[in-house]
Amino acid sequence: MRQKLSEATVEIVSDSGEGAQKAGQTFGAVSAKMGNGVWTVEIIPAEIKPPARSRAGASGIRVRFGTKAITNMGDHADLVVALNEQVLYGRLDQKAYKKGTVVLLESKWATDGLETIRTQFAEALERFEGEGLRVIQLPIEAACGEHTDNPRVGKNMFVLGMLCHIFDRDIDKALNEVKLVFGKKGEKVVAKNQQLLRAGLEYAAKNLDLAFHVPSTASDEPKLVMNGNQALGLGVMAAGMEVVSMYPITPATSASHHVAGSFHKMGGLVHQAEDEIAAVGFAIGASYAGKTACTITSGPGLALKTEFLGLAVMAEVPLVVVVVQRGGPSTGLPTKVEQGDLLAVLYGEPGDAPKVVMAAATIEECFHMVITARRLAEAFRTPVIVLTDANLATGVQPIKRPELDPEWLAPPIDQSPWPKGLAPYAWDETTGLSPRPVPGQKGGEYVLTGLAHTQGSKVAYDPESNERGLKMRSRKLASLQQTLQTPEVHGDPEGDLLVVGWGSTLGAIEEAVDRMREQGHKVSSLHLRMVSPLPLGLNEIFSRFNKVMTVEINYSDPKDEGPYASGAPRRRSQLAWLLRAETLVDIESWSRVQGQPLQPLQVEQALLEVLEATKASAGGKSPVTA
Amino acid sequence: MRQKLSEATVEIVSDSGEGAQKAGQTFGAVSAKMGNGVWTVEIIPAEIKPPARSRAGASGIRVRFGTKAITNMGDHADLVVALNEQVLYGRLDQKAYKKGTVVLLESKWATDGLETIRTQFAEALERFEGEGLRVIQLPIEAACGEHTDNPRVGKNMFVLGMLCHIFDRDIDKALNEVKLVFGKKGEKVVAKNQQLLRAGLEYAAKNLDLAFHVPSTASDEPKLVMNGNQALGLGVMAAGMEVVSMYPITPATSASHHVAGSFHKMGGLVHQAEDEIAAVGFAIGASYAGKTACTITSGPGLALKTEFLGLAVMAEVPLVVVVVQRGGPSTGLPTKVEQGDLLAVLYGEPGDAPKVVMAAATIEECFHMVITARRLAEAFRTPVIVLTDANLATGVQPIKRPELDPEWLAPPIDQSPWPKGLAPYAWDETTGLSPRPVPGQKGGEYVLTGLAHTQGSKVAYDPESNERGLKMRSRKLASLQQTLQTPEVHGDPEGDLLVVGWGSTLGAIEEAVDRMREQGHKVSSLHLRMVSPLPLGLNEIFSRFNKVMTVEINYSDPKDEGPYASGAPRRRSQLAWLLRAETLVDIESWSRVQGQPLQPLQVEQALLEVLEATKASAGGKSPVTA
Amino acid sequence: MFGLKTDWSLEMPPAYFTLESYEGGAARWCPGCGDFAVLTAVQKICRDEQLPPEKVVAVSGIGCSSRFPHYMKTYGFHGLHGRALPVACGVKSRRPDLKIWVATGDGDCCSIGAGHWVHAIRYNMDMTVMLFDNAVYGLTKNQTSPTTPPGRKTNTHPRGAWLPALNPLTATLGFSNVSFVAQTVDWNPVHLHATLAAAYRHPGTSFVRILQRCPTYSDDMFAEVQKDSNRLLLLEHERGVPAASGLQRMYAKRMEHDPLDMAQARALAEQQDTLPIGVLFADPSRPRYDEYTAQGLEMTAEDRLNALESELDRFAV
Amino acid sequence: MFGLKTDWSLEMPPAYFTLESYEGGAARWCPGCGDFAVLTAVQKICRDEQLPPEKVVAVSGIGCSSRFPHYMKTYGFHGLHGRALPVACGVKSRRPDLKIWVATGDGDCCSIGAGHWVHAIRYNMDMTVMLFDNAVYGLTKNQTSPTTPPGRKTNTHPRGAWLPALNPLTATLGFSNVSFVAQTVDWNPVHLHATLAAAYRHPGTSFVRILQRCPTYSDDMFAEVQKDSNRLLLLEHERGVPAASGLQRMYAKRMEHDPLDMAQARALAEQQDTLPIGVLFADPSRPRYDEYTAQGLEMTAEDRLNALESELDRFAV
Ligand SMILES: Cc1ncc(C[n+]2csc(CCOP(=O)(O)OP(=O)(O)O)c2C)c(N)n1
Ligand SMILES: Cc1ncc(C[n+]2csc(CCOP(=O)(O)OP(=O)(O)O)c2C)c(N)n1
Ligand code: SF4
Ligand code: SF4
Ligand SMILES: [Mg+2]
Ligand SMILES: [Mg+2]
Repeated sequence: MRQKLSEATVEIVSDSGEGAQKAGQTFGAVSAKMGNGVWTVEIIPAEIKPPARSRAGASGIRVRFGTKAITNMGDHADLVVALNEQVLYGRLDQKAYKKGTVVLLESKWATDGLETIRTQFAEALERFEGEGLRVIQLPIEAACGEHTDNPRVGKNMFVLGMLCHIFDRDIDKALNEVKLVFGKKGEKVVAKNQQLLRAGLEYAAKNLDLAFHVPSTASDEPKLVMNGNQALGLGVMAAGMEVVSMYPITPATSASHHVAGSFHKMGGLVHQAEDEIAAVGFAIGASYAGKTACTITSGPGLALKTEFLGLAVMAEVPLVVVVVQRGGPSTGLPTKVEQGDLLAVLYGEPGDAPKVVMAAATIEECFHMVITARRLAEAFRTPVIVLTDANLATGVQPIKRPELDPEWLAPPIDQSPWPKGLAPYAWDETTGLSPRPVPGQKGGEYVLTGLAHTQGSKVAYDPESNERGLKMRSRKLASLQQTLQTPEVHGDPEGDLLVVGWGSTLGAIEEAVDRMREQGHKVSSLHLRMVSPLPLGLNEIFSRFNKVMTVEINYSDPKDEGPYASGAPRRRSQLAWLLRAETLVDIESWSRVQGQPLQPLQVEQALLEVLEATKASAGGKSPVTA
Repeated sequence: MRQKLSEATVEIVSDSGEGAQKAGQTFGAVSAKMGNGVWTVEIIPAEIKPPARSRAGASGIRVRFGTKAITNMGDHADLVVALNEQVLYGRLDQKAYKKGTVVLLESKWATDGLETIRTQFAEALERFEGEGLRVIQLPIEAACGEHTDNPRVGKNMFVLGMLCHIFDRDIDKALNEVKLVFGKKGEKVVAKNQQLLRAGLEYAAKNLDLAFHVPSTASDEPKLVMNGNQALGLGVMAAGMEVVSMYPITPATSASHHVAGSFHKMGGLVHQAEDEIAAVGFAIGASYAGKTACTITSGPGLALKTEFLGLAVMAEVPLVVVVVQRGGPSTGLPTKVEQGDLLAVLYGEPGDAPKVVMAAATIEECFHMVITARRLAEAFRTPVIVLTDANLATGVQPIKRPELDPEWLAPPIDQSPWPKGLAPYAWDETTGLSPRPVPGQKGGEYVLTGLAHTQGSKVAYDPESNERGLKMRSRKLASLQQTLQTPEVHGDPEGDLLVVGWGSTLGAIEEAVDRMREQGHKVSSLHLRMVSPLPLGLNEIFSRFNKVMTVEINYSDPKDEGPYASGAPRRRSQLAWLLRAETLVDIESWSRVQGQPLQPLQVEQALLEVLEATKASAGGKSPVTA
Repeated sequence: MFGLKTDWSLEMPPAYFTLESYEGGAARWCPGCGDFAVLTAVQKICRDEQLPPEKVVAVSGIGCSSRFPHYMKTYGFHGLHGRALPVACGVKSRRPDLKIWVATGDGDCCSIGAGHWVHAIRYNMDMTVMLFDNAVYGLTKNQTSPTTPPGRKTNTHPRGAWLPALNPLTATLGFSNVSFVAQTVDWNPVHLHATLAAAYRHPGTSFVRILQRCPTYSDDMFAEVQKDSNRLLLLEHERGVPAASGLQRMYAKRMEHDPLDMAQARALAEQQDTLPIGVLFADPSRPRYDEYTAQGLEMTAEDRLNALESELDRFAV
Repeated sequence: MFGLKTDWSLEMPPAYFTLESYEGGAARWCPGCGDFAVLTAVQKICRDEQLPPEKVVAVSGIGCSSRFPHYMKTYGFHGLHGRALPVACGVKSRRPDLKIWVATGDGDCCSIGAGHWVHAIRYNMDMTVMLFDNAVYGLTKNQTSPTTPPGRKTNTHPRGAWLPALNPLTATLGFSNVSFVAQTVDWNPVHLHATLAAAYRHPGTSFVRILQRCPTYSDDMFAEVQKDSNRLLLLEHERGVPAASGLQRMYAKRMEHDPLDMAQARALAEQQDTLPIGVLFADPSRPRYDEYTAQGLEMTAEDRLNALESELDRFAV
């Protein structure tokens, strides 16, 4: 009898080039098609082609799937297929496994011709046992070799077959998926891979006593499976952008790749500029000329765009800037997740440069937020920043297929004559908003300038004009703020602890909160999508909790550590800092900056600690109902 | 009998090229030599050579001098010499004059050959009268013409002579000063100008009933007269910098000009790079190689340096970055003052990039702060930002002549072998500090990198190293913080209102506070020099006042204005924002962003309003003793 | 005038544009500044070509010369120091109907903007790029520029600039896909006009270096060349600046130079004793990136949505 | 080897450096990457020249090739994408004793770093600049670079790159004060070594374009030239890469080319069918900015304080 599970987390880890990712993606797609919730995340080595069997060279994939929706990569893997033992070291360092995690380990290395390899293998086994892993040695390549001349290339499908058996995947769906994946390469290739998949399935059935069942409910709702960068790319197209102006930078570039692959079919242009400065300048030029444009980048590229962003704010040029965050500062951790650019996008430009800043929390939001951003950029005549991160960029999930709306597309540019006497910045005193002339509009001729200017866009020599312009630009944020909904609290509207988050940590935070609530803790959470302007009503919500804290993936000084004078304020995480200034509430922060998505368990432990400390300082009276 | 004044504010305003600035500078120097306190500030037109008699073309100078030290440009001028009437319009817009200000106005325009000019003159007179100015028409050029063939060129000395009579300046000192100024041009030129000065003096004595006396106390203390950019340049040299790497940008460039004029005599190098990115990169390269280097810039240039600043933080490269602030955002107000770059220097870089940030409050501090900055940069292995602004850059003041200290110079670089086994980032766990190897040191070979790295400067692939590096870099700020003195309160240590300021507003704020204290208000002020890390003890100080507010020259949403939802937090000035997050005190802010230095009177009025409001909200009980 | 359309033509188009149609605010350069002449020349070409003012965009960076757009009564973009070219390319990318004039200084283009210069030349989008080369930083008051001759005293090099001056002509001629390079002087309005007109009519990026006098900071910079017409070499060609009557009389040194001859263009560009004026290089056949960037403009919303639906299909499960 | 110092010399200096003296961590490029050969060549030259490792600084930007410093056991600076040259100039400015090797990619140098490229060539400070030209962005996984030939499919141009490729040789030869330009290939270690050695010994900025294979993303990029030695033209000259024994046998097409001949160098640089390898241009007499920037190094603290006192005097009242 198969053991029933509500969810499972599986990894395939190998040297790069062994096809682990393709196998895992296919496994994820099959699960999604079966109606399971799924979250897939790739394990990417730091180098392009790390040497074989190197510790830092782990390449692979994690698939977490379950009966209900899955929103994050989870804690520890339940089962791992490893094509050599060395690649597991890095995963152990990253605490990817726990006691009892099953490791299906390629056994050929035990009898390798090289003694060093045999020794390495033996040592690794010892280490894994010490860690409490349940290692099952399997001659995967040999078994696969019985069905193909080239088992190195084919074993990923063999492994996929094994997993399909172990987790009771729908075999027809799996075979069909293989067809989709290899279809372009011809029937023979498809047939071969399907054969290997079947072989793996049979091999597992015969040799392993691992058999689980993760129930799913098939639904008719049309779904798409994609990662956040793909969603972003599609969102760019759905928003009716005409120009994506970019310079390659990890982890943002793949979003542009996705666009580059099909944008021409929508008449769009991907411009790879000579650098990030030119990329944003080009986008601003296109936008000035009435064409909707965005630029997509990551930390170091954002830094280079600083000056042009100031111009866009000053001259009120609509512009969408997507920042797919990675580890910083400087080159930092180019392929790894961090939420370290919040304050930089808010305050990076010299002078007062208010702009709209939003942060996507899910893969689905990566799609929809670009559409909103484009509209806000035009309505408020301002740059709008959309923050995502490497976790969203590479995480894969089934999402509801959006119903495309022609309204999402930018309307064609207005080329009718400009109303006589109307200034190019005819600011509405109350809202700061103004209509925008576009080249080609007769009578609208004006010169955009980054100098302080009058509403006629003339260089301002008088002291008042400068202040007036600053006021009008600031007022736009206040106007937008009026229209924002107060975010909803996840959990009870009051309690002991409120966790505030933003961006890709949504899934991990809510999962942790849910678990704690099940244990009786009075914890709730709140997730911000709009960071500038902040929505109204936060103070009111915060006042209903004993303690408010943020959970973020950016640096904060650890509590109770280090040489700090008593009373010296620790450096907090970025959202915490922002909310402190805004609400004057003593907002705590907990963060990890290890280049990895947060795990629900980590978050849970952190929240528990804060709860304990709050209770202790509240004089022992426990506000937690058991 | 001469009327005795404790201080006076005089302006000379003209078309550019008429020598007003030279006359005013000489007047200021003479006053300084007599032992008066002096503050001189130039009136600079927006264009290089604006057309003659244009409203936006005012070129000239203001000299405020008094019995005691003068720390700012003051409020309204008492007396103005204007060489045409048009240039006064801009000054009126800038509220430079008050009812009763005496205007000595060149009268030749009244009878100009062109009717338009005659009409303009008449209209102006009417306007000036309407404003309550006391206009005295004088045929200055004609009177001067009696002593020279070229009165256009000579009349500035004639005007100087007039002012020397009116304000009872030491004539020998004045003649001597003329000699110093024109000495290079030969004896004849000196004699001619001295003659004109005498002529002006006699002319005023004969034709004007204006005669004042501003007592002074001559002192033996050696003094220097200079502006903030000159002080900065001298500070760079006194700090033992070897490299100033820059790209021209107003209002920072003139500091580099001053250095360029004499740096070679100290063996130093001014490198004008191809852009600001290269400028900072060059400085970082020099610093990496053990040579002390700084870069000097303003807002737009700072924006371009963002990425390299992140690298300097990440790789712990000592570097001094001077930012002479101007109006922003974007190109903004290139020649005008603003304090708008505080948050940008604190948070501009993507990722967590803690660094030291200081702000000079006086011209003297422009000199000394560079020396401190260089030492901190090296001791803490970090970039140090020194903020000044256009007000300090162009304000001229007598300062105490510094006694040069060989200790200020950077020591020669260490080229002795690097201790065996010592890592290039051998962080002290408590302080985050580490010794730094310099190329040429045998055994110290390491590769500096902007990637997350281990203490061996090896690219870090493990999750902990990244967090460790972040922690060590953050810890350095905490370590520095321990050593900072709590700033002193100006005025009583407790009261109704505490005004917090930073940078060039010191003089205006303290003058306003002093005036109010004389009137019995319980107002004090506190001025921050160190902004990152902030000194300890602020909460304690703040708690002793009913209300704390900042006064700044950067944008804040005006109170009680605009379409803001109740409870919607207004956007505050930048220091207020920082202090709110840090102290959780509800810090108010008042600001003006008109490209002009604050006037004590403005500040006084703003403080009074806040006092009133605080009293009102405190229920009518007046905390002010009359 | 100059053999082009003239004011007194009897066949007036329905909405005839006069010089005033292009004249913006009163130009605020110093008296005697060479920039005035360039402004006038461009306004005349707009008039000659009868360009609707709303279809003209003047793009610039920051500098004295970059104030140019403010003095045109057309659309304009006065952007960031060094960044005129990326903005101009962005404007042009999806608006083939707009006519682009780029005003950039020797600091703006050859120092801080040098990277964009290399690439904009390579993009070869249809626009006219005017390098206002006064061999000094004007707006920031007399610092060394890349084209400042060594020895010349400036505020950043009070003992004299040290580096050899950058030659914008040889550099541009070395950039791949360069399609038009010319040189002219601000003090000869006939040649200035003829050169800019040739540049305007050239399809692709026309790069024109204008020797521009800055009486305020480099009064004597071009005094010699200006005085001694033998220091200039007039390049003539039917596909360049054609042999116009007035010009031939002005210059003793003349030369027939085929703008397609790159080797000779490079050799001419190197000359310092006699400065060539006219078109050094012009090849209208070079690929133009604006033809690529404008692809797909004709697509309807329906086309686009349909294409997007099939994109979504690729991700369907 | 190659007529330079050799390992088996009997006159060993007191501290003799071996190849290992320069070998840093195991290089982590892809198998078959051309970067390995360059690394080896540089290490050999360091050994041949017996450079104390602590006096060598390898400076780079960001890219696969920019990992170079990590694999040298010398000082190194692995900086920002595109910014190797300003950093290298800063290092050299006040440290004439340090030997600088700059590693930069075709994206690093010719795209984002193009502005610095123009100016570093003009500064002509003594350093060796190695352009690792694999005609692709390696580290970010296969995007178009300025030197990508049109038509080639990349991740940013899946339908094929569109723009003409930038020619780094013609560009560099157009920059004023250029003093050394050479081209070589990663797959001929003899020529690579000889060219880099000539570059190293040249006083001033030596710019060497290395055709570098990237088996991962542009496997076939140089396959043809590599296969057909007739696609290469061996430039020989006593002041360039001298006619070394092994080389002459390898290439049928050879040519004596005087590196002082700029016109011929430019013509050679334009050639696409036969790619010239060797030294295209070398003029050791060009002014070097590092000689200017190092002025005053000898001054004592006393000198400096005295000078400063007289500066202060100028402001005294
Ligand atoms: C990022 C940035 N750096 C520096 C400046 C200051 N700046 C303005 S114009 C200019 C140079 C002007 O010289 P050029 O381009 O030759 O134009 P010109 O004034 O001579 O016409 C500089 C350095 C700036 N505005 N922005
Ligand atoms: C400011 C910035 N922009 C973009 C990147 C991303 N990036 C890293 S290397 C690289 C290009 C690498 O190509 P190339 O210079 O040719 O070197 P190669 O990897 O081919 O050796 C890019 C775009 C970055 N690190 N920093
Ligand atoms: S400073 Fe020179 S370039 Fe600038 S406007 Fe004046 S004359 Fe013209
Ligand atoms: S991707 Fe190409 S250039 Fe980069 S290391 Fe691999 S083979 Fe070398
Ligand atoms: Mg110039
Ligand atoms: Mg490359």
